[in-house]
Amino acid sequence: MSVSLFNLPDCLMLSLALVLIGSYGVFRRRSLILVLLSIEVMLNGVNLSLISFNFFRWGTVENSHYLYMLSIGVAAVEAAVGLSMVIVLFKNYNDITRNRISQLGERA
Amino acid sequence: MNPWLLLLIPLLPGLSAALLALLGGRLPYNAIGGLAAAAAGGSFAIVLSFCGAGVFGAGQPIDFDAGPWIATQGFQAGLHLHLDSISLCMCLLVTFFGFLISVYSIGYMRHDSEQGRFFASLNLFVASMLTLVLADNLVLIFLGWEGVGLCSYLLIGHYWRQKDVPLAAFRAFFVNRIGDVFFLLGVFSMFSLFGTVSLSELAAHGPTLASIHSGQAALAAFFLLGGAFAKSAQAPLHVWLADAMAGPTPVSALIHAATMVTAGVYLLARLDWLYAVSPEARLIVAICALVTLVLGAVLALVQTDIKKILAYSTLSNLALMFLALAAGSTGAGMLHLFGHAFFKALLFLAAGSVIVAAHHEQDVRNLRGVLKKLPVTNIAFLVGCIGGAGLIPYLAAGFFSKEAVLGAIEEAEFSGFGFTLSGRLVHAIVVAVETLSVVYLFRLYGYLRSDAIAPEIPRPAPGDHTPAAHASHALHADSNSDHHDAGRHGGAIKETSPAIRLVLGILILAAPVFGVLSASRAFGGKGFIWSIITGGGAEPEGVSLIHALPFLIANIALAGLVFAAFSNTKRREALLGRLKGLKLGAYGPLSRKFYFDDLYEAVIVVPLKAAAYLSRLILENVFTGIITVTGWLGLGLSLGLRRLQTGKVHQYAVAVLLAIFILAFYLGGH
Amino acid sequence: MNPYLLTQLPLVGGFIFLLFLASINPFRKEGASTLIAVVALCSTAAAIWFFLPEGAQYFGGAIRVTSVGKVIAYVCLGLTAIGMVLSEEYLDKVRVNGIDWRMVVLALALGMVNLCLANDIATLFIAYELVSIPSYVLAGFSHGDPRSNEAGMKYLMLGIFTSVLFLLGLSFIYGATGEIHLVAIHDKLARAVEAGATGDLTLAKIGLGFLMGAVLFKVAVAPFHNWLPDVYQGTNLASLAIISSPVKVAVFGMLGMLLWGVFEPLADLWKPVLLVAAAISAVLGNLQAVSQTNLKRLIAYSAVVNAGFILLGILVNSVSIVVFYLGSYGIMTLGSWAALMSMGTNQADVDELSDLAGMGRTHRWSALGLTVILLSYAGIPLTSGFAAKFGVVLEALKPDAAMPPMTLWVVMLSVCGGLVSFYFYFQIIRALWLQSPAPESADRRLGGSGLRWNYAFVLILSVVVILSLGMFVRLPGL
Amino acid sequence: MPVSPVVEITFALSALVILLSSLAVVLVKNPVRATLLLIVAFIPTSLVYILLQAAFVGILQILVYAGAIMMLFTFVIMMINPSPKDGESPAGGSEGGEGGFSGMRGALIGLLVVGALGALLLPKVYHAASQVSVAPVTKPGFGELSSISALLFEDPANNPLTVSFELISFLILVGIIAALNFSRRKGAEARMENSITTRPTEALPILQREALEPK
Repeated sequence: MSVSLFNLPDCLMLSLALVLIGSYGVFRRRSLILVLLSIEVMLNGVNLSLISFNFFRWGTVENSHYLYMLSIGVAAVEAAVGLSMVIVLFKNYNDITRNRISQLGERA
Repeated sequence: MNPWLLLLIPLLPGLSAALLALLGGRLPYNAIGGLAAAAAGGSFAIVLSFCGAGVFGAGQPIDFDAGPWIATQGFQAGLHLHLDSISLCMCLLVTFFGFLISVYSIGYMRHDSEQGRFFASLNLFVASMLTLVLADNLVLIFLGWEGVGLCSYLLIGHYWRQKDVPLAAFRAFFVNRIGDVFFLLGVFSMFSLFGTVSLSELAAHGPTLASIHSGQAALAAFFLLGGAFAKSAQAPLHVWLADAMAGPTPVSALIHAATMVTAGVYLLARLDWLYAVSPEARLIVAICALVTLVLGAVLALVQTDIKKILAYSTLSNLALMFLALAAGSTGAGMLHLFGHAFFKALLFLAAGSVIVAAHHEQDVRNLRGVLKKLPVTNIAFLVGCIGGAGLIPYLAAGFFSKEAVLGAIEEAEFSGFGFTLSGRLVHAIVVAVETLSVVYLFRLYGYLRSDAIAPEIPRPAPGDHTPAAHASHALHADSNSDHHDAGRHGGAIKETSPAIRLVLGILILAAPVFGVLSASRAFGGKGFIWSIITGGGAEPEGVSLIHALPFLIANIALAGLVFAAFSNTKRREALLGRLKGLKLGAYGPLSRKFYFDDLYEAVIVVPLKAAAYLSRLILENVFTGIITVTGWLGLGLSLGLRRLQTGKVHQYAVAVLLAIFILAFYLGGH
Repeated sequence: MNPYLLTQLPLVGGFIFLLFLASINPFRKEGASTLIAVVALCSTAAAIWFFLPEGAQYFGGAIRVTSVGKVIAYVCLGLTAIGMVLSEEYLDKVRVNGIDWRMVVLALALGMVNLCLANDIATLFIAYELVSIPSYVLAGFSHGDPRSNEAGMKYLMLGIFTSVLFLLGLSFIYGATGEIHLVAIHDKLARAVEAGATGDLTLAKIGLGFLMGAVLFKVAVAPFHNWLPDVYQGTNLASLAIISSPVKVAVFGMLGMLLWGVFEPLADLWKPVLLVAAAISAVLGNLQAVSQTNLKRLIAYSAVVNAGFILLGILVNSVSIVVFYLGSYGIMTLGSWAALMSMGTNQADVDELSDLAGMGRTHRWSALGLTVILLSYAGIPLTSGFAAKFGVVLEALKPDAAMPPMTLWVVMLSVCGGLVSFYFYFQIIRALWLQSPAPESADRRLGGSGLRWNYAFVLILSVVVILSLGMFVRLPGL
Repeated sequence: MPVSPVVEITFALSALVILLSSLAVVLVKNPVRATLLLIVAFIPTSLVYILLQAAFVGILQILVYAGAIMMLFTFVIMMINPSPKDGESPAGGSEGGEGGFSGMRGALIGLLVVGALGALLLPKVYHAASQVSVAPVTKPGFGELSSISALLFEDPANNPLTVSFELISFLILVGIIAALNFSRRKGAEARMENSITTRPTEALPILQREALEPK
């Protein structure tokens, strides 16, 4: 088999790399909007893996394609809810860094 | 009859008990007592309705099986109620006295501050006792057994604010627990031997099996005996009954005279086939009962507390029942159980009336002549004394039953362990002791009818709970008087509540009725109750009126003599002076209750206390240390682990991601 | 009409009705909307009962009715209805818009029902999200309260973070099997295990790892539980009643059905995972709770401990035990929230352990109910908590249960953890009955000592259920 | 079936752009820029989708994802933070003085975790995927609109997607209700005056301090 780039393992690597990059963003970003944005990066990677699985292995029915539609629908709702919460935080405190949501917890 | 009604018999007082326990504080007094009496009365009515169902005698028993209660693969114990002739009689007894005494208590407890608790316990007692009586298997009996023990404890401890009362209650409870352990062991060994705990199955298959494994059967019989002895206060385990008199008097009448203490007798009567095949057990029963008989009668002679005299008399009479059982005559034992219930309840209730009238004074020396002011109580006391002493046939509830017991003993032979106790010897001892019963009862009656009214009857001020009042009572030797609510009455001695008089009247009439019904053929009676109990079994020959006449006349004469001696101050002083010269009462074994308490003190209490002290030492210094350190460690660990919850969302995200990826890695690696 | 849509109709109809109700202005809506919501939930349960025969499949296999799914759906709907009753006055008190709140809960209930009956990946995913996203919304519903803001945001962040991983897991499983119907996935996996197809199997296992991790996060089992106390602490009690009880039941039901219905061929793999998670839950949950003084956090840790037990129940594949445990746990949790709600005043909820001091005198019946519930949490005999835990332990220790080797130790750990938990449950009971209230809080409570009907109803219901389940139900194996 | 080099090169370039711009999303300080970079990452992603014979999905990616969802983000960022100044802005970047994962140490820890996880899992996935990797076999018309529309709209009474779409409609309704609820200012203000559900305790020192300070 010739060395080929466009195949299942490579696509999966790309999608997992996106997941990891996104999670790095989740760890690091202080702004909650940017955390949400990082999660979109992860979701993008997951969607990529869905579509590539469908194409490379099970190319008879487009199952992943509608899973993709559902997933971006969910992503939209999550973004809407998350962003509206961010707006509430901003209205209440004029601050949307993650400090704002790190107050509860054990102060033993 | 509808078998479901059987369930209602114990359920009615049980529900009432629950109701009273929950709402006792809120209800008006008459409602509390009324509810309790109504529940017991309702139960009585149901039991009466069963009388016409042909259960009596050799009739068909009625069974009610409410399904399994405890069921495992090998072990079955159902909620199975069984009504046969004996249990119907017992039910009649329990509900009749339960009802009467509930009514009586309405009068007696009028000024108590904790009536709700009292009547709840009383009803619970009736329910438990009925469960015990009706149960078809030993496990259900044990439930009732524990229930009556608990209620006994609660009721003895009713006046828990007084100094010695909690101790007395605890003592009763403790001794009963010892008995319960034996009882349980008995149940276990019965199950291991026969593979069932159902009384009816046991009665059907038991005798043959028991005769094969006679050794094991004897062991089971011994264990059950331990339980029965504790509950019925027989010789080595009798110490609690006298102390139990610390409870209110109606309780003493119901629990510690008429019903609960007879549970042991009842148990042995239900298992008479078991004792029929183990003569050793019967021998032990006979010896212990004999000891108790003598002990009770002798101690009753020297007591000065009115209730304790009656308590020791109860001891003695219970021993009589056990002797009859040991002699193999269940009928005689049960007959005396009923007869005893009638006269002893009467005596106790009359004594209660005296005590209330005398503002909770219990020392007979201070109660001189009280009865002269109390006409109804006077008659009641007299009828009770005659019944207890078995003086006049037909009138006395106890005459024919004692006669039957004596007849049974005379014919019997007690042997075992290579040792034989002749029935005639026992008979002779019993007859001698029975004359003592004449003496102590009429000594008591003599005191109460004495010519001079004692000036010492205290009349404390209303609401008296001062230490001074306690001190004045403590002067009288171990008086566990009911003076908790003393002094509310005030004024002179007179008949108190109409409820009390009503109940006394009913019982005065009931005693001769029972006397006539129990009359044996030899006296021209029909042996009615005997035939009911035994299902038409042969009546013992018994002495005829002609043969008994000399004895009777002698006893009546003795009673007259004793009464005459004690009712006249001069004669009494002279007699007591002479007796004091013998130094019997002051220092001898009598005042120490034959050293039983001391023995228990030395054998059980002191080692237990030492062990407790030792464990406390060890616990406090070693285990507590370990526990404390562990607690600190735990708290420290907890505080440390709680720091994991930093509250920082990105750290949580890292933790979650790590966990999920490691999980995926682990799963993918296989 | 498709009978399955008939079962969705009450919830959808209720939702729309509430939407209309919201626009009618001069109208006192609190009671009416509660009634509508409760009726919708109950009629959904009835519709499931009447119209969905067992084993039926709808929508080309997207929905498959199983007995387990139905039972869990009933439990969820019932608990939601009770939670709805509970919210009746409280939402007004914390100034939350009740109609909005109830619409969200109805949507959540729709998600729960579908989660229980879903049979393909797409439906499963959407139903899972329809359970999750409303939960985030509920957690943050009191948007004027800083704690609620934080709870909602935290829950949302971590929740969508893991639901992305959930989808990743689904994608891997789809990639490995090519099927979207769960039953077909099960068959494919079984064949793959038999044939020893390594590549596909590895992909499926990795997918299972992501999937399980995400679900375990959602049910807050120990290494994934760190969000739970914070979210509990910040959420208002009415929302918490929904989040902590029916949602948890639904997700646990899904976990059990997924593991045994779909990934059963890989049982040897995930069994130890559950076991380890149960062990860590027992240790960590109990130990972290011991020194806790905040009531909601305390109950959150106890939820972690209980989750560990439920995992053991799932592990032994005893449907009856798991359903029993879930039901009794759900009603216990609702009861404890009811007690806390009834003890709060118009100014503040009870929050710290010290706030409960002396409640045995001022709020006797709530305190009594709470005591029974706590005894059940602690696993005192005669309560359903005991029966459930005992049942799980018995099942797990059965010789023929085919459990992983370390089971005995984990069970012992859990039981020892139960002993530790006595400490903090009895701390609460002690505060209720044996401590006297602080003087400044005494007058704070003078106002609200009457027990409102809805709290009383839920408390009585939960106590009755706890005691009757504890005394009269005979589980197989007990 | 050998893959044509055009496809390969397109894929490689797209992957590179996706990775770089995604990395930039999580690294740049300016939030508006991060959002735009994400849109930049979406365009080559849709290109990859087209390579994967998922043209409709690719179009959706641009239309819905980049066009609608990202607009949402941009809109919110603009609304919250009209004049971004690095480091100080409330919507700001990745630096900060707060403990945990901030500053250099945070970057290191984050990299370590992500790197370790990648190192653990990626080879495994790669290995497994290459074991099952075969040349793609697709049905004629795969991914075309007609085929997908048949999948989506055929036989609605029996279509597996009916329930999913019912549920997602409710999901969106929930999103709307949530947004509506959170936007009710009245409630929010009323609640800020005397925090009701829970009393502020020492667990919230920052909040207490800020509540006292006038903004």
